[in-house]
Amino acid sequence: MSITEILFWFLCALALGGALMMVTSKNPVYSVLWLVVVFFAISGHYILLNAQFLAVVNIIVYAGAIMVLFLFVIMLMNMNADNEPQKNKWLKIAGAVAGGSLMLVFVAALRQTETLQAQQVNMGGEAGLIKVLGKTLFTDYVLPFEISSVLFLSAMVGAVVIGKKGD
Amino acid sequence: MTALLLILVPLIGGLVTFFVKQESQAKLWSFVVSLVTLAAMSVNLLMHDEAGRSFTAEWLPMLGSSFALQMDGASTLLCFLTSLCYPIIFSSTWKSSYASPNSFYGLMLLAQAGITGVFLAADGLLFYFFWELALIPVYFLCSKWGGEKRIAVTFKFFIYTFIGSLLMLVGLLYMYYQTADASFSMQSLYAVKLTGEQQSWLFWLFFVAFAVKMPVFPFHTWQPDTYEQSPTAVTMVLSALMVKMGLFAVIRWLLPLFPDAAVQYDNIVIGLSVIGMIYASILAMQQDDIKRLIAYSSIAHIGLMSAALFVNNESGLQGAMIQLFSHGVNVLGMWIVIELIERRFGTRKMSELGGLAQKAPGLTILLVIVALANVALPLTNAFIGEFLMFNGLFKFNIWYAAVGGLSVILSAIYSLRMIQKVFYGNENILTATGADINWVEKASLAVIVVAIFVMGVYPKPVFELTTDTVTLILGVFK
Amino acid sequence: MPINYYIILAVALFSIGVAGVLTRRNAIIIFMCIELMLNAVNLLLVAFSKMHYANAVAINPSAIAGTEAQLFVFFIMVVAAAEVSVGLAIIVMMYRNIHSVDVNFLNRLKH
Amino acid sequence: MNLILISAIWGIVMMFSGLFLKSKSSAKTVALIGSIALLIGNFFDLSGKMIINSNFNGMLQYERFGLLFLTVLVLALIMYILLSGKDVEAVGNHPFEYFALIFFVMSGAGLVALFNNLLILFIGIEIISIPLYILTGSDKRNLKGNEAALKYFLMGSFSTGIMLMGIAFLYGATGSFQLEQLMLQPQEDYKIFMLIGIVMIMVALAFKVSAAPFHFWTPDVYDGAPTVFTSFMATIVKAAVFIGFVNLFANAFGNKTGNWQMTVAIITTLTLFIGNITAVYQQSVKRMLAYSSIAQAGFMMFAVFAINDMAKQGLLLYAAAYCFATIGIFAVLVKMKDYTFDGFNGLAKKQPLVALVLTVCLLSLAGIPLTAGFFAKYFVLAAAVKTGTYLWLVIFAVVMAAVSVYYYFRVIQAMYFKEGEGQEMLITVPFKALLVTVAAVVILLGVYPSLLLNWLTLF
Amino acid sequence: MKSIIDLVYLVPLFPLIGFLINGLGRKNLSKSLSGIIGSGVILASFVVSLLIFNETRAEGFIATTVNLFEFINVAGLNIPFAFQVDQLSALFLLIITGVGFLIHVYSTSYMHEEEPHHYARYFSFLNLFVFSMLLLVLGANYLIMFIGWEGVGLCSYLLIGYWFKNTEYGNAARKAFVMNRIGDLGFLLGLFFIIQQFGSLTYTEVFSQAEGMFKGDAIIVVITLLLFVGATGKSAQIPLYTWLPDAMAGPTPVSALIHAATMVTAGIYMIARSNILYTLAPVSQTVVAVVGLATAILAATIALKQNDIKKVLAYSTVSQLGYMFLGLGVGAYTGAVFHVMTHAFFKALLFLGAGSVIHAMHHEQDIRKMGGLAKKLPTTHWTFLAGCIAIAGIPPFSGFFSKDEILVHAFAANPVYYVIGLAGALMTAFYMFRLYAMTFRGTFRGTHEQEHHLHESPWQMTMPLIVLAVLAIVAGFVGIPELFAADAHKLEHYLAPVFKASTEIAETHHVEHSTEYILLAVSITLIVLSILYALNRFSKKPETGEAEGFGKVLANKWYVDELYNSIVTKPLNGLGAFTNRFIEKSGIDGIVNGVGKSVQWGGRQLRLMQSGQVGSYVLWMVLGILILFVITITILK
Repeated sequence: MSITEILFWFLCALALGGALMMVTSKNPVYSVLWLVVVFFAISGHYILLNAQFLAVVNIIVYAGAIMVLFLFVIMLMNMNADNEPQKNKWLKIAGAVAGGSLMLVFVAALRQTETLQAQQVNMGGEAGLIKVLGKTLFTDYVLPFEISSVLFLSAMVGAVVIGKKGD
Repeated sequence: MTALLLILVPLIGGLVTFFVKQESQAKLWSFVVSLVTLAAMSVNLLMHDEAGRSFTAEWLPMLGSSFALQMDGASTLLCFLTSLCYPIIFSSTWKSSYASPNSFYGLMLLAQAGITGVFLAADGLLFYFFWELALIPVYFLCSKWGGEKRIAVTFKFFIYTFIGSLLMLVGLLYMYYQTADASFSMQSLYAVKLTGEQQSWLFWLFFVAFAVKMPVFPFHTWQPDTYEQSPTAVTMVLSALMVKMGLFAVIRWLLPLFPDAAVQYDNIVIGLSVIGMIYASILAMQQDDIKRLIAYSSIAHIGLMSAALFVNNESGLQGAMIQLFSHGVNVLGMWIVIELIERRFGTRKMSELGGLAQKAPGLTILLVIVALANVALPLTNAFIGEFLMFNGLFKFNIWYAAVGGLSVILSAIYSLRMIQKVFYGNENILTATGADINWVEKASLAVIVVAIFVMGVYPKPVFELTTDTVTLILGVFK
Repeated sequence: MPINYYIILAVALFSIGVAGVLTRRNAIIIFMCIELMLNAVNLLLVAFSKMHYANAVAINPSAIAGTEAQLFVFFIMVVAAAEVSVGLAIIVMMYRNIHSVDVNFLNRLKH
Repeated sequence: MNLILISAIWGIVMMFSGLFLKSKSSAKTVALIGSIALLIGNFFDLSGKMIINSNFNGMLQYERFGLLFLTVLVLALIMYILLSGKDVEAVGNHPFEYFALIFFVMSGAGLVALFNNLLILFIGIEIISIPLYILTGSDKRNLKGNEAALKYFLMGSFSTGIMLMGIAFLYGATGSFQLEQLMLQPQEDYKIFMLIGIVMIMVALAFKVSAAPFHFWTPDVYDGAPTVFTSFMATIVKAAVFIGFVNLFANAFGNKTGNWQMTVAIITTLTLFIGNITAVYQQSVKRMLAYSSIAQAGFMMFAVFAINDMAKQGLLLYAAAYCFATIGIFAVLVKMKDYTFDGFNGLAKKQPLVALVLTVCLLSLAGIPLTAGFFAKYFVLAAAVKTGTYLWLVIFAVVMAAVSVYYYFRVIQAMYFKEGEGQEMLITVPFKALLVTVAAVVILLGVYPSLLLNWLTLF
Repeated sequence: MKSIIDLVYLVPLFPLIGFLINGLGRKNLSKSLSGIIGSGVILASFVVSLLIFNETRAEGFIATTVNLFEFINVAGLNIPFAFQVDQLSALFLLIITGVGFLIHVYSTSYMHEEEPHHYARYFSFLNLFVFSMLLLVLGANYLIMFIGWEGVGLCSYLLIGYWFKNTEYGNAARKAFVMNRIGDLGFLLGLFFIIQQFGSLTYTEVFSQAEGMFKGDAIIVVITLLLFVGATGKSAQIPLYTWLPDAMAGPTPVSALIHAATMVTAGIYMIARSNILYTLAPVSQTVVAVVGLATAILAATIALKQNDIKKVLAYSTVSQLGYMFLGLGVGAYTGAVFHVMTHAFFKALLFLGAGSVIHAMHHEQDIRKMGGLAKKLPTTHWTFLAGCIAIAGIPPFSGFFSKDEILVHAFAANPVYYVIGLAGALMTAFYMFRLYAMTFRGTFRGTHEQEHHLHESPWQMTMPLIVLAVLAIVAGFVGIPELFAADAHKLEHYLAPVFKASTEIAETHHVEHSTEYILLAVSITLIVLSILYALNRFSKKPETGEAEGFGKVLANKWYVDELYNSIVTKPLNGLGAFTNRFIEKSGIDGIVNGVGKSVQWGGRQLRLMQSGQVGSYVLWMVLGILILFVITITILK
């Protein structure tokens, strides 16, 4: 078992475990921290897949910005474990079952193609390098790039309109 | 050109009426409009103006649908009936006044436009269009000016017929995609060759729509309530004209489009119709409200017609043709009488009436004549039709004729029962107050009486008129 | 690595996210679960991009493939960021009004 | 392209004009100018004269159909601003921002109508959704509004997740986001990816157009949101998403009809059933319209179901008919205090003209001939019949249409036949004039739909 | 050449005009005027009929058809509006217009108490009746006959219900019409069979084709039986006879005209007209004979115990009609027609006499309250007596010849017929003279003030009585059996062309003259005896109380009305009520409304899915996704 494989399995375990902890832990703050762990694990995967740029962005944007935002909000509402009363048990179970069966269906659908077992993922290649990405981003993908500014604008306006105190 | 006029005059006239606020003027105006329509129709008939009986204009080329109107024998007859009935309706209900008369008369005329359109349309989509258009004004008329249960009752009627017509629309669409030149025109729809299996379900899609409109047992339950609740002027339109839409649709669309299915299912249809005749007659004997009585008797008569349409022999078809007209005239006469009674005595309950013959002999005589026409006494118009239809039914199957014949007896029973309860016997407090009918009402009833006898004694012209339709239908069955 | 592993992993994360949305009632946590779902998608996209890259080089060693997937991931992150800002704003507004972020209290509108 | 640019730019213009123009009432005017600018821009789009005449390496494709569809949307928008602009200003303290968001939504609609790449579809949908979350919650004091906003947001982003998963699988199948690439048959092993992808993206879009069983947000959100914005969401936005829906399935999966048609058929059936049946028992007209919009979506799903020119024409007509009628009804509804059916009692006596226009609009929604609604339904059903399969679906649909008559006519009955003195509302003369225009358009399209459809073949 | 025959349409035309004038102008016409018009038109058509009759008496006269206009010409079925003039129709024309005229004259004075417009209405109805009766006998095809057939039914309805204020009379009128309708349905079906078989309704064509067919052909049996059903309705035979006695609700002249002289003989005419068909269907002939005989006996028994002067006459009518059918049944077509003629005379006479009595007694009809009127009303008395003798069948009065002819033929066909027939004849004689005795003999049993006002009727009433009495006496001599004088039977000779075909086909059982003598002797003696018994029994101590024992059954007409009521009327109403309540309201309409209700219910239930909980919403969505996956991937892959 090569080093990459070990790494791979470790990251998988980390991601799944973190995700589960995030979902289950009572205290929102813990959930946030667990989610951060998951993001790190995923970034690890990116690196394994030789997509360094995304790995970095993932850390910065998600773990860095978004999660901090979450933390701020939670702190601001100073929520802690106990102020989430128990949800209706049946709905909980139903939810868990539904999620599980979704998983099952996916797996069942996917595992019927044996050939995919053989389908390898190339760990190398420079598709993920910033140089390549940058080039395509500003040539082929210039329209979405520009248009996403509109998205941000609207988000910004929205945040202001909604969040502005007073009125 | 006449074809177009028959629709345009009432349509435009009706729209104008909405702006004639003053009651008497609204009445006068709408009456004039209906007279103009009648004039146009009569001129065409007298001139034998064949050319004027069809009209075609571009409408929706992309849908392969054009604004095509065409009068064959049956539709000419029915257009004439429509244009004849409207002036009579207006004149006979002259005395009764309605809230916001302008919209009432406007809607009446719009309904006329719609009905005439149904009789004229020679294009599948256009036909469906008018089919619904005739319905909408009537819906508003009934729900606004009707009796106290009007809203619910009319609504039931509307949805009932609407479902039917939508099913027909699906069938029509399917037919459209079967046509060679992707067109809704009658000719290309006729030309479609369908497999037996296709025909059999398309047949039912169409038949339900028409059966609800006619109405054929067991699709009839909306009818007595609606007739009872809606203002009599509207009831006249409903039972004298709209009912014919269903029958006419069978003649022009159902039979020519699906001859094989029509033959395949003739026993079901005729069976239902014959059951309906007896069933409705028996119910008619139970009614106390005259309107309901007439409603059921009308179901019985329609049953005979719808049966006769499917017997697939000339006698039956011709009988049905002439009866289309006769039934319209007779039932109209019935409603007029009821309208007059109700306006005078404020009730339609036979149990509350009685002895009118002393107060209103004129009314009595006219009613007796109409009622006798209703029971198809010889030398009245209905006799010709019923004789031929029963003969056709007999040719088709002796037993249907025998069973259906019972309705002849039953009709005598309930009609005479009505005459006696309403007109004979001694007058009571309520009826002692009444007065006989004035000359306007007499005149409008006189027209009907004349029509009854003229057609009853000399039906030849009608036969000549409708021969082409009959031969067409018999042709497709060959 | 076989592509299957990645697919399973991504799907697993996605399903956990869904289960989280279904089981939790704290709006913020639900929102985080949704973020988790998005990340699962990102992972899947990257994996696929490498897969197609592998297919491409198998035919032509000097081929460049799978870039667009990674760019897509980039855009997903962008959108996610925008959504978060708006979403948190809404949640805060909610909190200001009813001093709770419990979605079970959202039942004025029903039937 | 012009339209996308102009709307984006005009959004910013609106924001800044908010700074300089103090009077709230000027917002409507500015917006009106903008919308007219959009119309002009779109006209040039149609005639092929664009500011930036490029499809950005196949990111966009300028189909007549899409462009014409946008024309309809813009016209609807103009009508919307004319009728309800004042009420938008009345909602909160940020009229300019509201209009700005509306314009951003329009640019999103432009993207969705013209996309040729899943990325654009995704971004377009997001640009449409995010402003809507905000508009829903724009009335901040109103708890219902907040609730609606949060529900909408949570479920919306959830569906985004679903859609992305779908896109990812589609990419896995074909290795590209370009529609023409998706058109190609994927290699054998990847077929399954394709299937999963189609289903998931279908689900996500079904959510956006509020098709059952993904419609649950619709009644609550439409009910909770300020009525003006409900009107906007229910009409223009829904239509915009639909054009995206149809484009995607026409240009990406059109050749794979059959294995996803069944799924669409199921969704359509459910939508028609739930939408119509549930609407029957509603007491509030606003909520009834929410359910009716679900039902109408069910009919528009026919366009997705039967991907052919008939379907596209049908969708175009449907969008026009549905938008105009609904905008008209909402415009009146906003002015009313009491949203229950009884609130409409005796309106015909108080406001005969308004009642008449409402009647025309309702008849159109019910699909009665002589109104645009009839031809709209006619076209989509015809498209479905044309496919020659699933006739039971069409028959089911018409039966449901008959059911819809039930709840639409309840309003008409209340206005005309029920006793009661219609409630007070301030109706200005220009407003009346506009209402009449709406009615006129509805009837005109109902008598002569070619007016609109001929544009598909013009130029 | 233009013969009077071509003007035959005048005969029905005059009454029609009279009807229109009297009907439309009833408000403005004075009584006398409308009376004159009413009777005048009939007189006019009587004159025309006479001329026509003359034509037909010419040697070798062949039946001519007068086409008026095309009535129905559809589906290869051509029914012109045409009249056929031959001996049979000519004879009936005479009877109808002749007797009709007398009765019109009679009515002018009988109805003088009526208000002018009712008076005019009465005459218009009377004219209308004559009109339709003439159509019936003149028609050249079964359809025209049917028109008249239903027309007379209508008129009897109108005239029975003439005093419309009285609900009882109204019911009687309805009963008459409905019962006729039942018969008419049979008739109509018969017509359809004829159309199917012969493709035409015109007599000449039908009969000429029929002659080609072999005897006892099933189709002909069916046709004749169905036609006979019609006849039972119109001519009051079992089972449809019950309307006729009730029909006495109408004014007495109406009873005389319609329910004695003319309308009820329509059935006889019809069968006589289609004699060839019946001759070809022995089965039907037997049925006709048996039914006729049964009716004759039944009615006679009932008549024994009736106390209403008109009821007695009504039942005697029924019974006499029975005889006519017996005659037809045994192939004595001439005899039947002969009896129709004589019966028309004496029965009209009797009714008018009764009318005169009633008139004198101020509308008292119960014979138990009469008696000893002989000296008060001499003319009425003598004429009435003549009528009684005639109907009883005492030579040389007319009734004797006609009845005897029928009975002899009956004997020839089957002696049993003769015996039963004779029994009936005896009863007839008995109840007629019971009636006579209780009315005119003995002492007056009415109130004093009635007695005070007793007076003979004016000439308008007595004149017809006298004329009819004379006819009743002498009419018999047109049909003297060759027993007495070789081919003195003018009538038979006259009618021979009409019945030529059937006389050829039918095998004639000849009766020895000796037997005939015996039969005559027996019958006459018996009849005379019963008359004498009746006379002295009822002149001395007339029965004034209610009948009891078996007599009660007879007095209540064998309870037939009650029977019909319980097996037909009641069940029909019950069925109607049931249908209305359960099938219509709860059944069909219930289903229709049920659909609507279930939709609303569904709406109420589906609303609950919209629980307001985000959690459940998302759950539904996920479930949706799962299901769609399963379907798409497993089923459609």
